[in-house]
Amino acid sequence: MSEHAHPTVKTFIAVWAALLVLTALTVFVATLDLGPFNAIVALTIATVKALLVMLFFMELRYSTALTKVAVISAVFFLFLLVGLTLSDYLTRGWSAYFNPFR
Amino acid sequence: MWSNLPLFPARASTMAGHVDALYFALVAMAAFFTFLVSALILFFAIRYRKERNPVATQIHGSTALELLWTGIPLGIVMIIFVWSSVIFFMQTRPPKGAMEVYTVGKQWMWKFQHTEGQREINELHVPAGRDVRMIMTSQDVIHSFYVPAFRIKADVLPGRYTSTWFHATTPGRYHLFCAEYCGTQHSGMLGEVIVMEPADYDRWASGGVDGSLASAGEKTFQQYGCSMCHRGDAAGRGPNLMGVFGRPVLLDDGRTVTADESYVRESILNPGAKIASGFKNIMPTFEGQLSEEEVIGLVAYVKALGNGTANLPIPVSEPNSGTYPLAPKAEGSAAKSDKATTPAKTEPAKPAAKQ
Amino acid sequence: METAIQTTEPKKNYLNAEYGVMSWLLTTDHKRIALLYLGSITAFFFLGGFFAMLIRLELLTPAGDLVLSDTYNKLFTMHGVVMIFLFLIPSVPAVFGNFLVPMMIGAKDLAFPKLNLASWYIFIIGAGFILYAIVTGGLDTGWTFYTPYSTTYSNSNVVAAALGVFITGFSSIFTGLNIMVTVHRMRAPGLTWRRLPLFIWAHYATSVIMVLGTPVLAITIVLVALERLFHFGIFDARLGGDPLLFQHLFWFYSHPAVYIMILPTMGVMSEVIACFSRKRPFGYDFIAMSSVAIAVLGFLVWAHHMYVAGISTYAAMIFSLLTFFVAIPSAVKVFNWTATLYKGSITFETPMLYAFAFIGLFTIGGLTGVFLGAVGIDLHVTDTYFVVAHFHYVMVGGAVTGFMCALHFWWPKMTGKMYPEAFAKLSAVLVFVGFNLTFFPQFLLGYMGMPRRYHAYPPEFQVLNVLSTAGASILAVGFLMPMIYFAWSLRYGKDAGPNPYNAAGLEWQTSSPPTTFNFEETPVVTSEAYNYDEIDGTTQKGVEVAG
Amino acid sequence: MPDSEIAVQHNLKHHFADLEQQRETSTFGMWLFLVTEIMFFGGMFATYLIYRLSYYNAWVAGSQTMEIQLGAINTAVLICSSLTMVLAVHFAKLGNRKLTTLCLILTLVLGLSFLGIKGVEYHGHWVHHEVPGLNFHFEHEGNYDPRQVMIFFSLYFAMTGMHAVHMIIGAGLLTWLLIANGRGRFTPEYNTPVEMVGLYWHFVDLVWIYLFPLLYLISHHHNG
Repeated sequence: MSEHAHPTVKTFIAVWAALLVLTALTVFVATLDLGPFNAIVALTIATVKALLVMLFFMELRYSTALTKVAVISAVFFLFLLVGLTLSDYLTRGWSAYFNPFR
Repeated sequence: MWSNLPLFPARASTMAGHVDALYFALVAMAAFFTFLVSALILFFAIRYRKERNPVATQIHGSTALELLWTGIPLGIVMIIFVWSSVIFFMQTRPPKGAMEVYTVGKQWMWKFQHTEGQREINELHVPAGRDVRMIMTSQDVIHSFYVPAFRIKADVLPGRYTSTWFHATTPGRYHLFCAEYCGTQHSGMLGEVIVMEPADYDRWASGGVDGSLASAGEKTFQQYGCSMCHRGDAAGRGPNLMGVFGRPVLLDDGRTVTADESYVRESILNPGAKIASGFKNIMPTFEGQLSEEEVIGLVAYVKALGNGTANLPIPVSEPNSGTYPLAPKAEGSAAKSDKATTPAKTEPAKPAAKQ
Repeated sequence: METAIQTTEPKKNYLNAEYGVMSWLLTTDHKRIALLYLGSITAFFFLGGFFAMLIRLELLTPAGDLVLSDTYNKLFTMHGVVMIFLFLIPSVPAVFGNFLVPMMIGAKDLAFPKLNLASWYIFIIGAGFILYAIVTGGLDTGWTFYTPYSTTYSNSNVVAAALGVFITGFSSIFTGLNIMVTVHRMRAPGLTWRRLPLFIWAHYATSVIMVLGTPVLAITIVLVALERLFHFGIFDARLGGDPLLFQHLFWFYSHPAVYIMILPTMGVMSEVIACFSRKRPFGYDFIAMSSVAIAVLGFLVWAHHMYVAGISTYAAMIFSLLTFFVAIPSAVKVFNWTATLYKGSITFETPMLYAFAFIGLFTIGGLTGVFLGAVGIDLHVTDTYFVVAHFHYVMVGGAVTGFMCALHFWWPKMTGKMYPEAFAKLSAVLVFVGFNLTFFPQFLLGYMGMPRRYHAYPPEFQVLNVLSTAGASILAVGFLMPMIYFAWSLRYGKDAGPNPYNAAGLEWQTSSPPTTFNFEETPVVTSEAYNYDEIDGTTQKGVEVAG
Repeated sequence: MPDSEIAVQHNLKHHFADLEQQRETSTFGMWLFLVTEIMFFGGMFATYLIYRLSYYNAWVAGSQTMEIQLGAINTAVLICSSLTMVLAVHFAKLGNRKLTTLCLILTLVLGLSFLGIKGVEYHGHWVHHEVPGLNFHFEHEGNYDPRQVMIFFSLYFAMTGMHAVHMIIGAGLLTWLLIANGRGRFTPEYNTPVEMVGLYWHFVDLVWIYLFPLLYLISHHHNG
């Protein structure tokens, strides 16, 4: 990769500045009461920050497709872990409302 | 009766037939495929052994065959899935109006409390021909309530209620096992389920008890001063418990829960977890102060308040029918029922079940 | 290639390249590390087997009369922990995967040789913690470490054992990582993905599970240890936590872990059956893809261990449905192996006998898995001997049989010596007979309702338990015999030559034992795997493509 | 650079064809390791999310005790350290030893400052009796069970503690890089270790990027 397109110091500084701005933004948004959107906004900002770090600082943008697939699959399996576990937690109370045999 | 058919468990509940039918179907399916594969292997091994077939024919594969032996098993397992899920639904849905037996598992014994007031250890008397629902919790680790003759099993967890049900068909004595490993005497955590003719059961249940489970709960209710706040009128600092059980309760954060056994239990031990709308979080926790048996008594009492078979000692409102709490009304009055029996102790004193 | 020239002077190979203990302990040669693993896991296999024998002896009589109940609980726990974490999980991947993956793909070594050595040391350190837990009072939580028993009520050495499991987990992660990277980056020129031996596909799929699953077990077991030390409350209902969450996280790894144990041996089967029927495996693409499918679907089914544990009805049904899907790729494999025999030219060397045994036993193990996936049946048979029988059919009938198969098949490659065929066949038959006698009665016991982990049991279960114990003693003889004849063969066995079975595959094209860097020069692959027609000179018969 | 030929000879492992194959292999291996790290922290994130759904009020109460300023400062510190780390990798690739050393030192200092600030926070929790298992005592006001707040703190300490352990390992790796760089081990041709440690360091940063909002911010308001 040493020969391919490579981010410059300028890119790094720009990404760094963006990360700091996003940090300030997320702290600011936390002072507002947006109801359930507080969590959504904060996690969206965190994901944008994470993407910036991965794509530029970790050079995922310039990496092979294989590496990208590896990262995506980790996130995918993490979602499986959370999602399928939640399928239990979120439906535990259902029996009280929906019971075809009652 | 156990020695009659030593390779097969007794069949003593309505569920057993359903489970066995599916089991035999699966045995047939498994036997078919096992014999198919074994027979093919044997046949090929003999027919195509090197002496007889010195030169192998290279075959790369066949998409048609692959689809066939992907599709057929897929179809079979989908049938099994539907069939077994229907049985599972029957197993996990207790019918309405089932009689209830409260169960506490602890290292290493089973304690049962009947709503009529009978208490027993490691022996469970139930009538044949009636639906019985077990409401179970554990005092320590995870146990599992398992009666092979009924083909039912349910883990008994600390900190919450789980339930299962059965409809025993044949009078007799059946094994009760703890099926979830629970420590030193796990294999000694045995019990016996004694299925009786309904008339015998009624005689047994009414013999030698001085008060139902709900009445024991009522005593606990008085003893811990619950009635100070949970009054039968609007003046109480806590919700009026008349007619609450089994109905939806509006919470202060806007959610709605059904007032089932688990909710009542949680509200006693962990009052702050779900506050009914319009009330403050001022109730102290009774975690560590009440035994599981006392909690069960209270749950049974609240349940009795819910279906009108018991009354709060203070003037009562008319039974609620909508979402609780309705606008409180105070009218009518009932005399404080002041039975002079001694409070029930936690350990069973009734020799109803012979050990 | 089958020139098999025997020179009188010993050729330089990986075994005699260097001498001395340090040359083994500091080696970065994947083949030597494989042998280090082989030695360690064999010791643990017999340790776990010793516990198993004591369990079977205790169960000979209904009363708990041989050992105390606490001792019994420790015995089955330690049997499970040792067999699963110290034998089955590293068995095929860390021994045969380590030895063969670089050779099969024409590489000089795994991608990270030092990491490979480190993984063995990590394994030994983790095993040390587990052994420490065993000698200082044992462990009695069951291998599943269920909370709150493990965190609050057990009086045994949970923290040391948990640490041991945590540490061995990293050895498994590093092995998987190494294999994955090696398969991606180190293949010989011309060795495309569809030319890879199925053994490699199976190990690749296994490695995916190791890399994605094991860390979740690691953090779960750390939380258990913290909970036990500090009463954190995360998994303790008394402190407001939920014990079921532990079970979710635990089985998220521990169900796929079953596939870590069985998938590599499926790879072994594809090699062995192809070799002894002199054929390319039937449906190569489908066998390869079914490995990957098992690895992925295996992550979606964990809560079928928890149907009765108090999870929601709906979740149980979702997991039941997904469980049935994972049955399909296993069935596809079995059918393809059977079809491979069709029109083959079959011989019956010991590895092939083990392969037949594997297919039969794994079929029964897999089909009884369908029983357990069916949630209506599972409510009756879970936590009984039915489950015990089922997973032993998969783990012993499948994974251990597959391990023995691999050991016989590649023993000549590893040591350059042949084992005595007659004894080997006898022991294979003993293993098969002993195994079925041990575990088939347990299916019946389970449906009758005998719960697992019982130290004493009602007398009506005795007849079947006696049968099972009798079978276990035959099984023990069947497993002890190879110890003797393999040791014997090291000194007295015939020289094997580079390719005693005329097998296809790059590993057979180098000398036995191989040289330190495996190949004199990097091989170039120009044809598909399993070119048995070329090897046997039967190309003229042509390729028949059905369907 | 007379060293570079020797460096190639010295650094190319026997089983690789060339340095490029070796470098790509290491990069992929490191990413796979980070995949395992994602799953490792993922177990705790899953636990956190499930309990937050169940014990929302307690989560709010726990979250409100967090010092958002310290958390925000620490986030900024880590982001700066990521910048210096990426610059260290950059300069190592250019073969600029002095600037590499400078950037590595800055990264190390920022990393240690993070740990210091985290220590201050931990001290605060200790003083306020918020350490589960050791001195936990939470004043109960509001609609929740104080035991559930303890679970919040248990997870807080488990997650930030595990993150801090990773930071300490990272600091150790940086020290090792500094020594190796001081000895001139890295050249434009061979700088894989700097790059690998860089990946690791950024990953630790990534974990914090999620920990900060999850633990400090999203439950800060009562009405969720």
